[in-house]
Amino acid sequence: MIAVVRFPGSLDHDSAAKAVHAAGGTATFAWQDDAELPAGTTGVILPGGFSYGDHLRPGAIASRAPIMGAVRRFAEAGGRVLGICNGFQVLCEAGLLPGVLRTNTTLSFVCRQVHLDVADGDTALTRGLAPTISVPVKNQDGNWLGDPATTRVVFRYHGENPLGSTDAVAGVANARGNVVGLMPHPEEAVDALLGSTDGLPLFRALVAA
Amino acid sequence: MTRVIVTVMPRAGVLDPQGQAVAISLDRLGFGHVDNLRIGKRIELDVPGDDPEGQARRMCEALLANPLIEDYSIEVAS
Amino acid sequence: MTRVIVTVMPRAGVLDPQGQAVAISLDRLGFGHVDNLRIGKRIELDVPGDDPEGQARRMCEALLANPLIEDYSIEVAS
Amino acid sequence: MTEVPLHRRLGLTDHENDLIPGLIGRAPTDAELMMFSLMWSEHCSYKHSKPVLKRFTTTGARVLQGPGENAGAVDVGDGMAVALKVESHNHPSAVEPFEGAATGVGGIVRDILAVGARPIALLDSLRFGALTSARSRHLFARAVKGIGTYGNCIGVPTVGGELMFDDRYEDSCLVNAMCVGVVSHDGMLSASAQTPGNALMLIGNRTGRDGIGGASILASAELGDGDADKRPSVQVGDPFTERKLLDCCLELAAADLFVAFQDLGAAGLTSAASEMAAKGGRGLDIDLDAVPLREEGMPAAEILVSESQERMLAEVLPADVARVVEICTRWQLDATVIGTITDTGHFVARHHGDVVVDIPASALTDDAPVYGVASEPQPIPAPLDLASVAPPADLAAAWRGLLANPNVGSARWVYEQYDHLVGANTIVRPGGDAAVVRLPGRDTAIAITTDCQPRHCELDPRNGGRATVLEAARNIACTGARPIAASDCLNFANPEKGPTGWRLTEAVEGLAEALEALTVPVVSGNVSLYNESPARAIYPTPVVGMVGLLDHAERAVGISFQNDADLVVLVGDGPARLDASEFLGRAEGCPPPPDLDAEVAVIDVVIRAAEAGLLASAHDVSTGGIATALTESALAGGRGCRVTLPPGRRADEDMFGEGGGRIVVTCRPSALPALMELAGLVPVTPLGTVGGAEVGITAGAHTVTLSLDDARDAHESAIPRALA
Ligand SMILES: Nc1ncnc2c1ncn2[C@@H]1O[C@H](COP(=O)(O)OP(=O)(O)O)[C@@H](O)[C@H]1O
Ligand SMILES: [Mg+2]
Repeated sequence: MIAVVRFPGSLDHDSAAKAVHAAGGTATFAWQDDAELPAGTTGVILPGGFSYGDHLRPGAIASRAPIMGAVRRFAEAGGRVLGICNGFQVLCEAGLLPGVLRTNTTLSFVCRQVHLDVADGDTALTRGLAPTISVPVKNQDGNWLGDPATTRVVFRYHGENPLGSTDAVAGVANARGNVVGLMPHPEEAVDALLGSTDGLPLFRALVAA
Repeated sequence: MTRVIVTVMPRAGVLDPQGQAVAISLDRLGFGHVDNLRIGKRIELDVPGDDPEGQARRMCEALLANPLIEDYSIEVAS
Repeated sequence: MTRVIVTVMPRAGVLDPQGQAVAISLDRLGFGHVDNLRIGKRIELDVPGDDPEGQARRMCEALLANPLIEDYSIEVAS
Repeated sequence: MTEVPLHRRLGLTDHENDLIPGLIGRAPTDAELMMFSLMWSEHCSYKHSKPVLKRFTTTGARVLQGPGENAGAVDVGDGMAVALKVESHNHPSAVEPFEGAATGVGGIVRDILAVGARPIALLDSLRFGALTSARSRHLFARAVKGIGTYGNCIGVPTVGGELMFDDRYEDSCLVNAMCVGVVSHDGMLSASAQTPGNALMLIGNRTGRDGIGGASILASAELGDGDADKRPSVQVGDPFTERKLLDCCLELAAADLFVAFQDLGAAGLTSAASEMAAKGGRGLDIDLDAVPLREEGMPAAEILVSESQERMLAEVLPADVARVVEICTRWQLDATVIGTITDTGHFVARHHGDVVVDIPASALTDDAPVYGVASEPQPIPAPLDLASVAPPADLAAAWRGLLANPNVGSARWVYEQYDHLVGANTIVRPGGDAAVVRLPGRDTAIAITTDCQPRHCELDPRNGGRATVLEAARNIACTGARPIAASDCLNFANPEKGPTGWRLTEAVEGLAEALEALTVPVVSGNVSLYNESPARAIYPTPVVGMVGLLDHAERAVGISFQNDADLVVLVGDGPARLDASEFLGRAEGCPPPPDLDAEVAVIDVVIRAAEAGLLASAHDVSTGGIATALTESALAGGRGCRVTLPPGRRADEDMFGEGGGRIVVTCRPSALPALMELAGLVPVTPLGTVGGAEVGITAGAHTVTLSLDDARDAHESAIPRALA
C-alpha cells in the first residue's frame, strides 16, 4: 500500500495515486495532521503542488507538518519515499534530501516536456528506468542548489538545463538510495494517451517494495 | 556608491496571504497565536551618484514597489 | 505583545537570481549599474511572552529561515 | 460651487435615483444607495445588453442549465455534466495587470464551483496594444504572470486561450478567462435560496477593504486619466486559499451539505446575497457584525460591497452548520453563520444593533432599469482592391516575417508559464487548435477553445460574429470533437453610442445565426462594455468559448504532421483573402461573408473523418493563412511538406489570405478514397505530401521554401523578441 501524503495546497495527489494503480499497486491518502502513516504502508509519495501556497519557501511549511515525523521514521527504517516537485522541495526542507530548491533562473514558471538522463540507476527506485526518459517539468522553484560531489544525483536534464539547477540536476537520492526526489513529474508519464509511459518503472519499483 | 536599504511592505488593509499562511504555521508549530504578522521585502543595494535617496525613491516608483498594494521606505547608510 | 522585525537575507556567497534580475531591470530602466543588490524578506510580527527575542530566534530556527542559504537577524522594538 | 449629489458620484443617473423610492417605499439610506449603484451597474445588471442577449438560443437536448445560474451546464453522457463560462476582468487588469488577471481566474473558477462542479480546465483570451508600446508589454507580461501564478497554484490546468495585439487595445486591454468543470447531474447546485429558517454561511477568506466600489467604478465606467485614484480598491488574489476553498467546498457538496450555493464576485455580499434571495423568491436577514473582518471598524456599506476574493455564500440546514464548520476548520478556512433565509423577500442587514438595509431583494436585481443599446447602422466597406496592395518582393521573407509577427507566432512564451498538465488528463496540449482534456475517470474527452475575429467584427459585425463562431467550431472539429455548447463574453466599447450599439446587436445576431446553424446552444456568458478611452475604442470583440465532445478520447487528433509520405489534403474551398488579414495588418477591405452551410459541412466532414480514424492531423486555416497552417503542423511534427496550392489570384494572397471554410488534414495515401467518399460534395483537394526538413509551397508561378529551422526560429521567437 502506497501512502500519498496530502497537505493543504497539494495538487498532484490524485495523479500520483493513478500512477500507483497504473503500476499495479494500491494507494491511499495520508493527511498532514496524521501522526502515523496508514497501517500497511509499504511506500510513500509526497506529491506535487503548492503546499501552503509555496509561502515563505516552497515546501517549508509542509515539511514541519506532523505527518513528516512519521515519514522520517519510515525513511530511516529503509522505507521507500518518492518526492515529486513540491514533494522534493518538502524532502529537502525536511533535511531528508540534500540541497535546496530555489526559484528557476528564468524567474518564471516553466511547463514543458523534457528528457532526463538517469544518472544513477542503482537506487531502489530508479532501477528499471530507461537511460533517458521523457517527462514533463512544471514548476516555479525547481532550481536545485547543492553539492553534486557529495550528493547522490539520480536525474540530470538531457540537453538544455531548463531551470538553471547546479550541474543540471533534476533529482537526487539520499546516500542509502531509498529516498528519491525529483522536480519533473513521472506521474504525468504513465499513460501513452498523454504522451509518455517512461515514468512507469519508478512507480513499479515503489510498488514492488 | 552609497548603501541603501529599501523596505517594501504590503499596504495596510491589503491582504497578505503569505503572512497569513506563516502565522497559521507558527501557531501549529506551538508558538501560539501570533498577531499582525506581515511579510515584505528588504532590498539592499549600492546606489551611485550624490542623491542616493532620491535615486532609490525613483527606483521604487519605477520598479521596486507596486504602489497599488505596497508601501516602501528608504534608509540611507551614513 | 512585542513588535519584532525579523530580517532574512540570502547568505553571502549564495547567488541571488531574483536580485540579479532586478539589478538588470534597473539598469535597463536607465538607473545605470547598481552594485550588490540583494533581496531578502522582512517579517514583522507581534510576539507574546516576556522573551520576544528568544521566541523570535526559535521561530527562525524552526521555520522562518533556511540555514543552508539564508541568514537572519532580529530586532525588537523598544 | 454646488456639490455633486451622492447618487451621481456613485454612478447612478438622476432617473435611476428617482426610481428607487418607488421600489422601496422611502428614500434609501446611503448604504442602500451604494448597493443600488453597484447592482444597477452594467456589470451586475446587464442593463444595456439584456435585450440583445435574448437573441441567443439557450436550449437544446444536452442543456441541463442555461444562462441564469453562475455557469451553464450540458450533458456529456453517463450522468456527467460539463459546466462552462467565460468572464472578463478587463478593467481591473488595466489598473493592476497581475492581480487583475489573477483575480479574474479566481472569479471564473468560483463560478464553476458554485454550480457544484470540479474545475478541470482554464483558458485565457488576451488582447493588448501592440508590443512596441512599453505599457502594453508591461500589461501583457504581468497579466500572463498573474494568470499563471493563480491557475498554477490552484491546480487547474490552463490549456488554451488566445492572444492578439493591436493598437486598438492600447488603452483598454481585454483579459477574458474561461473555466470548464465537471459535475454529476444530481450533484449540480443552484444559487436559489430555498427554505426560511435555514442558515446563511460565509465560507473562505475574511472580508477586507478590497475593491470597494470596484463594481461600479472599475467595471462600468470608461477609464480616464484619474486611474491613480482607483488604486486603493485593487483586489489581491490568494490562490492558496482558493485551492483550499475548492477542496473544501467539493467535499461539502459531496456530503450534500449545501441547500444553495453562490460565489461572491462583483459587488460582493450585496450581489451574492440579493441574487440568491431574488432567485428563490426569499428574503435574508444578515448580521454584519458576524462577518469575519480583516480590519476592524469597517462601516456597514463597506462590508456589504467589499470584493474580497475567495469567499462563497451557502444556504445550510441549521442541523448541518456544525458539520460545515468542522470540515472547513480542517481546511483552515473560516465558516461563519452570518444570517438566515426569511420569507419576507427583503434583504435586511443589521449592524451594531441597527437595521442598516431593508429593501426587497428583487429591487436590486429584477427591477434594475433596462435600456437596450443605441443603434446607428454603419456602411459595410467594399472588399479590398488587391491591386492597391503591393505584392511582396520576396515571398519567403514575407512568410518568415509573418511567422515572426506576435499575432501569428507561437504563444509558447505564454503557455509554458501555465501548468497545462496538472490533473493528468491533458491529451492535446496548447499550441494547436482546441485543447483536448479527458473527462476524469472516463474514456471520453472534451475539446475546448476560445476565439474571436475582432477586425472582421469591426468591418462587418454580423459576418464577423458568424466567422467568430465558425472559427471556434473548426478548432473543435480539428481535434475530432463535435461542438456541444458555447459561452460568450461580449467585449465592446460604449453601447450608448450609436455605432457601437449597432455593432453589438449585429455581432450577436451573427454569433446566434452561426451557433444555430451548428445547433450549439449558448449556456452562459458575460458582458464587458465601455472598453474605450477618449482616444480610442476597442474593436467589437465578442469572444466565444466552445466545448466539443469526443466519444473516444484515444481518437483525438492534433495538428502535428505524423508520418513521412502522408498526403496533405485541403478540406473545403473557403476563400483566401487579404482583407483584414494579419498579412495586411489592419482592419481594411472586408472579408467575404461566411457560407454557413458550406462551413457546417466542412466541420462535419472533418469530425466524421476523425471518428473513422482516417486523419493523422488536422489544422484549420486561420490567422496567417494556409502558409502559416502548414508551417505550424510541420513544426509541431518535426517534418516538412511539399504542396501546390489551388490556383488563386496572386501568390501572396494564396499563401497568406484568410477566410474560413478550410481545414488542412493529413492522411495515409491509402485513406484518401475513404476520405473523399465520406466528404460527398465537400471539396477535398490533395495538395502534396509530408516529409523533408522544409516546407515548400507552390503558388501559381512561385515556389517558395522555408527550412524548418528558419521557420522555428521566426515562429518561436516572435513574442520573446517583441518583449526583449
Ligand atoms: N453574453 C451572454 N450570453 C449568455 N448568457 C449570459 C451572457 N452574459 C451573461 N449571461 C448570463 O447571465 C447570468 C448572469 O451573469 P453574470 O452576472 O456574469 O454571472 P455572475 O454573477 O456569476 O458573475 C449568468 O447566468 C450568465 O451566464
Ligand atoms: Mg457568479
